[in-house]
Amino acid sequence: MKKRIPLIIIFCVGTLFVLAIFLPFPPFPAMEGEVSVWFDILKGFAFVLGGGNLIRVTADKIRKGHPDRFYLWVTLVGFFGMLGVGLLQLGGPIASGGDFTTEGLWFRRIYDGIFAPCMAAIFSTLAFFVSSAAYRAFRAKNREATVLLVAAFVILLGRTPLGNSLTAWLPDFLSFLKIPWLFEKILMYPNTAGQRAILIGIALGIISNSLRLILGVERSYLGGERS
Amino acid sequence: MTMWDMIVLWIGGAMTLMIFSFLYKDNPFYKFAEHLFVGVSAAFWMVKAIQTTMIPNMWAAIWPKSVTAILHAAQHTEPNYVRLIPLGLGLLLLSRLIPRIAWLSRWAMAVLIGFTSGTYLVRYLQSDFIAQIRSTIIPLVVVTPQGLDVTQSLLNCILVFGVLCALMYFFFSLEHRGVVGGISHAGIWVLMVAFGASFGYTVMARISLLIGRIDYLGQWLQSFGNIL
Amino acid sequence: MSSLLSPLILSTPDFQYFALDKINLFVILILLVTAILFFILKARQGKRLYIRKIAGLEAVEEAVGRATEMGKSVLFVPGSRDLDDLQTIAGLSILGSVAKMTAQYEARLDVPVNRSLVMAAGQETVKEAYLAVGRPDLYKPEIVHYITDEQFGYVAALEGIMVRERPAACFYMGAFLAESLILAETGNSIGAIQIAGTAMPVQLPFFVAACDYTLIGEELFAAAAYLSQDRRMIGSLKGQDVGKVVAMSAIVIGSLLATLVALTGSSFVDSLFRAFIRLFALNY
Amino acid sequence: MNILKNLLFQLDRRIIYVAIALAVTIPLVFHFAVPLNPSPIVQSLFDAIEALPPESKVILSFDYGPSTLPENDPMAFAFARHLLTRNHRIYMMALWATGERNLDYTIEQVIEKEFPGKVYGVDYVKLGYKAGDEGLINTLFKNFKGMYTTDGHGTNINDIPMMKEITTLEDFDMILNVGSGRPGTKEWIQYAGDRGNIPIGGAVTAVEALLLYPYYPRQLKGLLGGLQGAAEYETALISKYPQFGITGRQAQVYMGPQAVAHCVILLLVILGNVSYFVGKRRK
Repeated sequence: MKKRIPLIIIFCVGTLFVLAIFLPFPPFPAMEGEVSVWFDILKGFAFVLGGGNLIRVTADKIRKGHPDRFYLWVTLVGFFGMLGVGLLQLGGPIASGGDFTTEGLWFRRIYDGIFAPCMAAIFSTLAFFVSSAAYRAFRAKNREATVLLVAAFVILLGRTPLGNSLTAWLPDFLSFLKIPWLFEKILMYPNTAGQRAILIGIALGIISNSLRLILGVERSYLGGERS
Repeated sequence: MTMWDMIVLWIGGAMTLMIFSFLYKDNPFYKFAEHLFVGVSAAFWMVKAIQTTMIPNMWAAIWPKSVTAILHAAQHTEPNYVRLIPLGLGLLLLSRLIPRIAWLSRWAMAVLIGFTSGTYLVRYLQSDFIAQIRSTIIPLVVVTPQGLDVTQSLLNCILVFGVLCALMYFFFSLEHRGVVGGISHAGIWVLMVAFGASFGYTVMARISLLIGRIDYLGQWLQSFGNIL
Repeated sequence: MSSLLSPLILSTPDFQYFALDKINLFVILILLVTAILFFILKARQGKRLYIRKIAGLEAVEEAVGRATEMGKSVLFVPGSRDLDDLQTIAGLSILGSVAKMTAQYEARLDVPVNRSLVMAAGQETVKEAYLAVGRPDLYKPEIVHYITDEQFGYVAALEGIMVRERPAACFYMGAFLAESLILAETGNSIGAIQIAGTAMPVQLPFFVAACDYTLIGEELFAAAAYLSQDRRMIGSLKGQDVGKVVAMSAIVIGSLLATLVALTGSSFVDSLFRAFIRLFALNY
Repeated sequence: MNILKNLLFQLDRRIIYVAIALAVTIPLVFHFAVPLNPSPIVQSLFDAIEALPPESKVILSFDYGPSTLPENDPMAFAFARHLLTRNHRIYMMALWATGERNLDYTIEQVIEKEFPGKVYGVDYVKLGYKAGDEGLINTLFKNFKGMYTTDGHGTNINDIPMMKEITTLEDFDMILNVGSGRPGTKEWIQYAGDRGNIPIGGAVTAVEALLLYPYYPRQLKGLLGGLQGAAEYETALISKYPQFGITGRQAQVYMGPQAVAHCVILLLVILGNVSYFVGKRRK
């Protein structure tokens, strides 16, 4: 009972949304948009669970005398501080659409001073990681790795002024060896071929996985393969 | 620049440096920035969810008259009782907080998973399966008014056979030996070109991010100069 | 009443019960669904179907074993998107299999997540996995814990967990965005065995470059079937292969027809080609 | 000798990080700009704008958000400079809510600073953001003032001199889109360019550009792809109008660090392979 009802729900809802696309009369065409809104509302409810979990796990660690107690307090202060500032709307109201860009809002100041710089800084560390990964991964260890290396090398070279001038002297009948030409063609042909095969594979994987979920063949998220 | 802009810039610059310090190794500064960021950002998205979804899309839809003070547009809307469904599902989800009836939350979860599977099935069938097959159907030989275009024909062949070989790599129920093995091996090569190319291509976007940050730190340093 | 249900009553003469312009989509859908269903049913009758080895999945148990020996934890990241992405659900299914292994080996499992709904579903998954192998005593709800919805806040916390807890095995299974390389490089720096899987084409090269094993696209969705060794699930994989045959034949036939059109210019072949291509028309 | 050995075999990742940081910072500090010769796809857009008769009506749409500023801002700046120098009228709008900030920034940084003689409402107007994505283009195509009843500051649209002759999208001589995704250049082509035969020019991030090549040259007059495209456009602009030689090099200045960083990464890849093969031979 506890496991059967969810399976019936998945079957009905899943089938409904597969068929909806073939049914051109109301309410079907508008259904997906409406249920997406429901999904967002459910995410809102789920914040109670997630936020509660964050507070509980952090507080538990503090209580048990975790060596990082100080930092765990920082998390709690940051959390309740931002929550308070946002809900009490210090410095002025946050517009109903969620626009908080009005000057003087505390919510905006914390966003500009802490949230946005941290986010951008972590995102930009990718420039470092992309270099160290290139150093380690692009080595001609075997034939496959060599193919990877050559493709990456040509594309990297094609993005520098150096790449263009390096092969500019080649005569016309060898123009297919010029870096800009290779750059464009590698991106447009073998690269596209690889991406397309991956996309077709993904589509089949998703179709089959969805079907397994709708039919209740796969149900580990509800616990166990068999009920 | 107002005093507040200045303070915000200073804190932001300091946070940026604290985050970057992780690249050397883990340290108290990074730990501080990380923990603060986690707390602040979790609350940020919660407040956003309340403001952009819970109030306008649920509360105002069901009881528009009760929120006219903050949502003027709600004055003229009729109640949309369909939104009682997500409210109900949300309450089911919260049953997790009461262990005795926690299993009820699976009903809400089942609706979500059913919705995701159903919509994904048809969406990917259209946009990735059918559309990608369609774009791969091209002539292997290209004839122009000047005659046979050898280069273009070759490139088209690479595209078509590339897709076929790489697809062979994904076959699950055939042993990758003999002819199948050879084709799927060629498929791996195609995938490797694709991976190498898109890795190399993305580098520029990643470096741009760092340029943006270093520019920001430059402004931060300049603000010190302005003070002195 | 609501805008959603009010237009139910319709009396226009050109009322359509079925979107005829999507008939080709319907035909292909039926074809694929039948193929997958056929093999699921066949497998249920007890026929054992062959499935090739997937290196990344062979290594999962080894990685969990190594973590146990070293007395270190296993880190599992189910992607950075919510339950409305099928990759997340696929990631959670893999989590089910991994959790069974950690329960059997008595290894420590850590699953930080960035969505509350994923947390709820993940807790359910891990709990049932520990129950299924008879070790409910080892299950703690804190195994799956929420960090923050913010993508890079989550990444910052994961980096912290990695360098401080030093897990011996890291699994990244689900939908990943730019964080893929940050995670994989940090994991690499602590010397963990890393197994990744995603259907985000843009992120695949980074996982391939920095992880020990990577499940590419479709393999992510096959992983749960492979790890669970459930016959019906494996049957569905064989059904997917039929889909690949359909795709490959369509490309071959279509391209040959297109080539014939280019070479001969015959109007008969041309009309044949046009008819064929209509099968793959998109009518959104 | 030891240093060399360390460099070859145990290159610490932190050395790589320092190298990248320097490769970006030093060119930025010294304003090391890389002039690039315009590729045909960039030059043809430049020429198309050159060919418009003076006082042509051009839409400049800001369809990008904060995450792609370094790539997109220089494109918008270059377009604004070019259009105003040629005495065209600019109609600035945004399909992205986050685009409005970038629109204001362009007015503030380029128009007000470099073209103090240009008059709001006569030479340029801020129409601002309207919701609706590609649907908005669709509506504008039939009835422009139905959507934009006021400008971005709330002034009645009929009180703005340069709006007098506008009724539909077809009244414009060109549409320029600075974008980083959907809705963007592709939507402008599909919903406006193809339908009304209005020339479209695109300026998009590098990732997006890849998807737009097939539309050139039939549906798209030209395309600026990523920083590189922007830098090439600046070269074209500066060589025709040398007065922008100092102010008009945003993308070129950003291309300096890009070029150096790319070279450093290429060197690292070579170094990695050398150390791999030397190490293998030793074994």
